[in-house]
Amino acid sequence: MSIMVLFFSFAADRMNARQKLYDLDGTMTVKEFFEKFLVKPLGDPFDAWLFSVNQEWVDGDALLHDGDEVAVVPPVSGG
Amino acid sequence: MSIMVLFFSFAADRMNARQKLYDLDGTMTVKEFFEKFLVKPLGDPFDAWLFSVNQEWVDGDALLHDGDEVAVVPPVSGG
Amino acid sequence: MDVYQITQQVIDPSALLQALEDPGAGAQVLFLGTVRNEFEGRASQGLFYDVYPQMAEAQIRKIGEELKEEFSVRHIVIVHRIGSLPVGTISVAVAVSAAHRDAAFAAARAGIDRVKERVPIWKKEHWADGSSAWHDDKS
Amino acid sequence: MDVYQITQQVIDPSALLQALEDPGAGAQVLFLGTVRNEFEGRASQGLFYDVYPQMAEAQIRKIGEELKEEFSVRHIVIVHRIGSLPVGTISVAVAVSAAHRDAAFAAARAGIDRVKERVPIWKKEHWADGSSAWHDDKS
Repeated sequence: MSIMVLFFSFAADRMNARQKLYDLDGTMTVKEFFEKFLVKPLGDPFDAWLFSVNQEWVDGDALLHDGDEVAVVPPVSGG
Repeated sequence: MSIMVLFFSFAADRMNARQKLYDLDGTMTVKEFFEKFLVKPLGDPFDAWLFSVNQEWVDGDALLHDGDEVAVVPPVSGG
Repeated sequence: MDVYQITQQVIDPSALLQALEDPGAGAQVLFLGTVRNEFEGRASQGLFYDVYPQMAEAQIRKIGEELKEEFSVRHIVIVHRIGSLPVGTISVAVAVSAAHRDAAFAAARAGIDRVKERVPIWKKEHWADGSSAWHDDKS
Repeated sequence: MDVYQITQQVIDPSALLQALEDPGAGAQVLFLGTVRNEFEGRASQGLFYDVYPQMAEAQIRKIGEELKEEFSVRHIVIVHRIGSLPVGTISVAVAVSAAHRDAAFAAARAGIDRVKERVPIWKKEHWADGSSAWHDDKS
């Protein structure tokens, strides 16, 4: 299965990318995915980020499915 | 001494006047003035009205002076 | 720039917002009161506003000065229109700019509350059936 | 009419207030967020707003629907501008019409609070000294 992961703000800067496609061996949670693929390049631990799946905010135990659009982003600061 | 008394809204309707000059024998309070000259033509008791002297809200024990501009009006309802 | 006005002219929200402009302001709150098509369930075609003009101007200026003392605000606009106004017309505007939104919301809310309590303006309802009556007249 | 929009265009408060018009509305509250000339005491020349566009539009629409359920309001406008905005520019507008002012103030306040909590938009400060930095970036 594969998921498209989007990055914004300084998450995009640290990844040097606005989006990346990841191939996963099997289903996993958002937190498991983060720890396996993202904690190193992003540099800050899980609690420093927000996560959405298919444009809804989720927490770490949300399960990922083939074709999901995931965003891994800093706290929002609009306004 | 004389005072100019202004009426607005249904106070003006009941007085058939927007303003009237009153000659007073001597100094008196707003409440004394109201009871002597206005309770009858206005029809409602003292507590039904608001009073200002020289464009500041006052209560019934404010003293009247020669040349004062007094307003006797219903509760305000702007907005 | 602060604006305190009793007027017979149309209230233009854009002009009021321009008066509030300030490079240090992050938050503007504008309250507009408009004439409704009903009051307590009875259909209305509009309102007539009577005013004690000099006292009303003095009172809105005083309310503005109080808001400046009590809240961290930059600029204040309080404008009340008088005369006969049909349904939908803006009758009153209270607008505030501030660095942050807490102060802007609190000051705008306090502003309109005090206008309604203390500014000598009275409403006569023009009912849809052609009759009319002053608000608060129990006779 | 309700309006929910993420835009790169100038936000025009008059157009937003027109969208709110309703003969049953006696109260309109408009909140405008503008770009400030400083942040935490440091001089700034403006902000760049990054956005996750489809999600941001979905979130502001959802906030509008929540406000309609929770408060007695007639119409709701939520618009957020993105891109590079100089000091003084309107970046966000939340506007509400209602029969009465309690509901209009409460809904407008809840609206901007939720926009700032949940809409995926991020600010980069362009400091007056020429450097720039994302908000909340502690690295």
